Amino acid sequence: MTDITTAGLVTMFRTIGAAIEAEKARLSELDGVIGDADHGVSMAMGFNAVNDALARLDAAATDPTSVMNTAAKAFLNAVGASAGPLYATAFMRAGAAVKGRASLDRDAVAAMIVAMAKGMQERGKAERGEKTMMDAWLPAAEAAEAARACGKDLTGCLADAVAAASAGAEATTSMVAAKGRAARLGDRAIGHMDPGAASAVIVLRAIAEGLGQE
Amino acid sequence: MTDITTAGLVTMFRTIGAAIEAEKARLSELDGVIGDADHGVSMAMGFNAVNDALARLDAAATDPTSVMNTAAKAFLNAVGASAGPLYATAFMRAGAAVKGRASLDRDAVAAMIVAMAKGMQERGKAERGEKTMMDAWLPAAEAAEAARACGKDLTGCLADAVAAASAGAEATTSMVAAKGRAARLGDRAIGHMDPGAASAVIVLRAIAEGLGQE
Amino acid sequence: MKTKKLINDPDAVIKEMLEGIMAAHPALLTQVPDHPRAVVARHGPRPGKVGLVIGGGSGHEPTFVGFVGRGLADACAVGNVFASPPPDPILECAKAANGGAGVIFMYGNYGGDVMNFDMAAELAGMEDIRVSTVLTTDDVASAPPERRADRRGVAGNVFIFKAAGAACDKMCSFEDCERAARKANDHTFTMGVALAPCSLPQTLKHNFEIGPEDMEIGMGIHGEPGVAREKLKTADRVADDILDRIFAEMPAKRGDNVAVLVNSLGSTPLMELYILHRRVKQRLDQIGIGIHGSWVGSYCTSLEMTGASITLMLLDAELTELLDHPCDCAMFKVS
Amino acid sequence: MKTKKLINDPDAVIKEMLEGIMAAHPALLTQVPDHPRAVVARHGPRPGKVGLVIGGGSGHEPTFVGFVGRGLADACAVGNVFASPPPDPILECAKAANGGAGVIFMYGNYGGDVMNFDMAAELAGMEDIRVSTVLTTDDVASAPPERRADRRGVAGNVFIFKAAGAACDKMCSFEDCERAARKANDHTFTMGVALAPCSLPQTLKHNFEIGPEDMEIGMGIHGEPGVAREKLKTADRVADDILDRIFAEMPAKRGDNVAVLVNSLGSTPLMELYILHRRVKQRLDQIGIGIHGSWVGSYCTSLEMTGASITLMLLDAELTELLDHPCDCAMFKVS
Ligand SMILES: Nc1ncnc2c1ncn2[C@@H]1O[C@H](COP(=O)(O)OP(=O)(O)O)[C@@H](O)[C@H]1O
Ligand SMILES: Nc1ncnc2c1ncn2[C@@H]1O[C@H](COP(=O)(O)OP(=O)(O)O)[C@@H](O)[C@H]1O
Ligand SMILES: [Mg+2]
Ligand SMILES: [Mg+2]
Ligand SMILES: [Mg+2]
Ligand SMILES: [Mg+2]
Repeated sequence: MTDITTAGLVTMFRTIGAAIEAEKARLSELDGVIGDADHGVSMAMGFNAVNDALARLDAAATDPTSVMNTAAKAFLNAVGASAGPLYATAFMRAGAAVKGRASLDRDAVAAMIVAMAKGMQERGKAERGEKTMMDAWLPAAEAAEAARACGKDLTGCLADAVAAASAGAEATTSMVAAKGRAARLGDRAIGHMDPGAASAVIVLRAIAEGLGQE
Repeated sequence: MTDITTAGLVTMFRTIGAAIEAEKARLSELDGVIGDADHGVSMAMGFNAVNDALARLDAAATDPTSVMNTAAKAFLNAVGASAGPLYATAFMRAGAAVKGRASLDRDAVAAMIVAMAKGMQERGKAERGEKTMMDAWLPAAEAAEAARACGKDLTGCLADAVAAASAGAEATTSMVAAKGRAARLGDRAIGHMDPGAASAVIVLRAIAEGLGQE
Repeated sequence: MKTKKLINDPDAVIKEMLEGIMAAHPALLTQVPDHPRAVVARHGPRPGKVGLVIGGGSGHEPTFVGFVGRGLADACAVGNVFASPPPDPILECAKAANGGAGVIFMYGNYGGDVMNFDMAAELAGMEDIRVSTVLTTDDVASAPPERRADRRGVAGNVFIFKAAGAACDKMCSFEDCERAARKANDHTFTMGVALAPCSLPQTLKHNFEIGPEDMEIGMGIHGEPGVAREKLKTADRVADDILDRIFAEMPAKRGDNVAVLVNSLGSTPLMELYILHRRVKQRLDQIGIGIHGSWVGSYCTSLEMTGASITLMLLDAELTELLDHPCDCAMFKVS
Repeated sequence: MKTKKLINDPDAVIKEMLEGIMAAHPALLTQVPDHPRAVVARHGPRPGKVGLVIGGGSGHEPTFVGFVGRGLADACAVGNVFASPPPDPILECAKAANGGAGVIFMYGNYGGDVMNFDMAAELAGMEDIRVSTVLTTDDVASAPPERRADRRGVAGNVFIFKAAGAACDKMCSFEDCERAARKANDHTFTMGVALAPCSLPQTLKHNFEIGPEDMEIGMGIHGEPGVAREKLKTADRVADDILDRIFAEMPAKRGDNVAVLVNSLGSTPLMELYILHRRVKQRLDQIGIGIHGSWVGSYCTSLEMTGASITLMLLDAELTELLDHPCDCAMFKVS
């Protein structure tokens, strides 16, 4: 697989947008059970705004960092909510992690994933086990880094990240929430998957798919 | 059949109250189609108030006129709406029609029915064919008077009144309304029986039944 | 399936609502002793002032009882849900509102209300209280312009009562108050649409049925059928349909000003009302008519009915002054 | 089955609502140029005055945007339906509200809002605007008393914002405004019940399911599950359940006074709210607590949700004066 260009990142965001759009209703329904029923709406609004902004960008003339920064700003201002600051921070950190590069190899992409999870955690202050999107993003980042360390290629790294994210998302079903709206539900949150963790899996799967298209 | 005493009138109102209570839902539903869905509620409230007031009355110590006046006041203040003034006026005129009598024979009862219809019409200014309770009450009064004139007994007079009222009520189904809420519906009122005409039949049938119990 | 309401005894809703209103607004309102259905403004009636008595069925709150207060109505006769009050409380209101200069009865044009208020007017006459009646007939959907007098009174009531109450508060003569009241009614035009029904406390059943994609144009504020059933349209299209009807008969010319009321029938939230108001402004701009003031919210409801109405009052100098005149009611204030 | 709304493009509801609000209240409100989600009071911000910036998700109207005006909030950042506004409009609000004496951010305690407002506070700091944050936490159902700081902000917002805005309007020092804001929050207690759900413009689906005979105790104003599902009770029983919770932790003694808010979540009509208020008065009378003032109506809604909440603010001399201080907002006035 050749290195990821800025054009490749634009494709990646388009792939994420399509994937979220397709799962929008399911995500809002998950949020309806333990939250306020808008997570699918928020995520779709966010990635639509990202793709509109990137469409106005001359991909050839920009570097990966500014693609990620453009995405961050667009997502944040379109969404607000909880997802807005979390994903915007993730995108900004991803951009910073690859600053100066014209294209991204396996290590750079893995570094981006790690930076995204780290940025989200700093923004939201959530630990693993608190029934949030971190329960998908943190294991995904660890898996990507581990796969890189033991020499797997980009496709392999992303595959491991997706697998870890889905396992993490599944695990939120049995958790009591300690962050977000569901945190006030106590035991009533048990038995329902966290919508943000569910959308994280969709996003990571689309990243793998979108970058795979290179 | 012996003459109707004040106690007999009290029984009559109790019979009417029970009959209306039983048909309350149906009357409100009829009103829901071409009016404001409360006719059954109004009529039930009215006759409950009448029976409460009559229960506080010493029947033995009062004459038919004051029974009817008590009923009129109680019905009017409990109901308001359209039914209130119409039935209150009817009861007052009925009381006036038998002023001075201690008990009521066939002629007196027929005179009461005629006075009731007349009072309602003066209050509501509705003609026959305008899709109101008058389409039941006017034919009923005529039938009672006609039956009396050709020598039928009280039971026969009331039976004819009830028959004429039901025929009149049925006829309202095909009418366009010229009075009441339904008057603004134009052709949309066609095909639906007028709730006030429907309740008039219930009232007259209960009168016949209630006085029959003497 | 029964509807859900936060009530106690369905037959006691009016009594308990009025107790709650008195508890919430003791400085403004009081009930006539032994006549709880006659609600009077503490600071309204004054010697020499023409009294304004309004009233009608309950379930339209803040109409009617919410408009009792200095500068607006002196008293209100409260009926059962969607039912005219009987003559008794109306008479008590007339007595309480009469400062010797007579009283004006103002209420929506419904047969039941006319019969009860007319009976009360007769009784008031026997007590030497001068009474004149002005019916509100602002619902353009309920009869053609040439039969304006047959129309129902709906949400426009608040503007019409407000103007009349201001004339009374300014101590105008009986004739002037009556003229101002009629003029206010003649200048006011309302039309509404309903999307979903309400239910009466006693029945807990929907008072009409409507398809999942339909709306009723010109629905009355008691759920009486309107002029037509149509598929639900966008807010702009609904506003246009209403405004086309109103513009067709409102004698306004470029440079005139109107007061705007975008009213919820109960369940339609402010977000949707303001989206409607946005279109009202666009349409008025197009024909060069200005907005003197806008009221957006729940002013004349049908319990929890879903839907909205738009009212325009065509203003001149006199009506503008009357509308801007201060009033202090429990549920409506202008300062 | 889809719900029915009077809207145009579901993705444009906030934009169009704000256009309608500006068209209806041009003398009171304006939008920051190029930042329509930043709504500013025309007569609010003044040199030397501490600025009050509020904000949150839309769908709660008149909360939050309706409380912008002289004497209350100087500016409001408007989010999507049930979603915190992003930092951008919040920063614009801070700039517009800052008269050199700094600004206070006040909003309901929700994770999303905290993240966005904190990001905006950082940005404001970079522009040398002093910012302090006071979260509202009046929902007694959302956490036990010992975790008061974890509670949600709900309908009590209007009292809390009102007190803080009055302190700012009286040109109090930054420290005094902040102290008054925290004190107002500490003295305010709210709990609500929901009977039927609402639906988002983008989904037109009910945001939660509830049985035909059930109610949800302590439901959040975004339809977040509350503390328990129970069979629907009478209005008096519901009021008692709420008041028992509030009385258990409100440090009031005989002779104290409270401000009362009986709030509709959207579809519950005034008739039912006043029946609830009737019970509130009875219960307060029983324990010898007086009512300084009552507000009954739609103050903090969840679109068209069916249900109601009761708020008590325990008053002292300072809070009473702040609550009575005049304010002139598009959707809330005290004079
Ligand atoms: N502090 C936090 N850290 C990480 N994720 C969070 C945090 N708070 C909430 N979330 C995530 O956000 C999701 C909800 O997002 P969304 O519905 O868009 O926002 P909101 O709750 O404001 O409506 C939750 O399912 C959870 O995964
Ligand atoms: N002017 C009138 N004369 C006679 N009957 C009338 C008149 N107006 C209405 N009605 C009768 O009253 C009935 C409605 O009564 P009700 O529902 O109690 O009053 P409201 O229409 O005020 O709700 C109608 O069905 C009709 O039969
Ligand atoms: Mg959500
Ligand atoms: Mg009726
Ligand atoms: Mg009625
Ligand atoms: Mg949200």
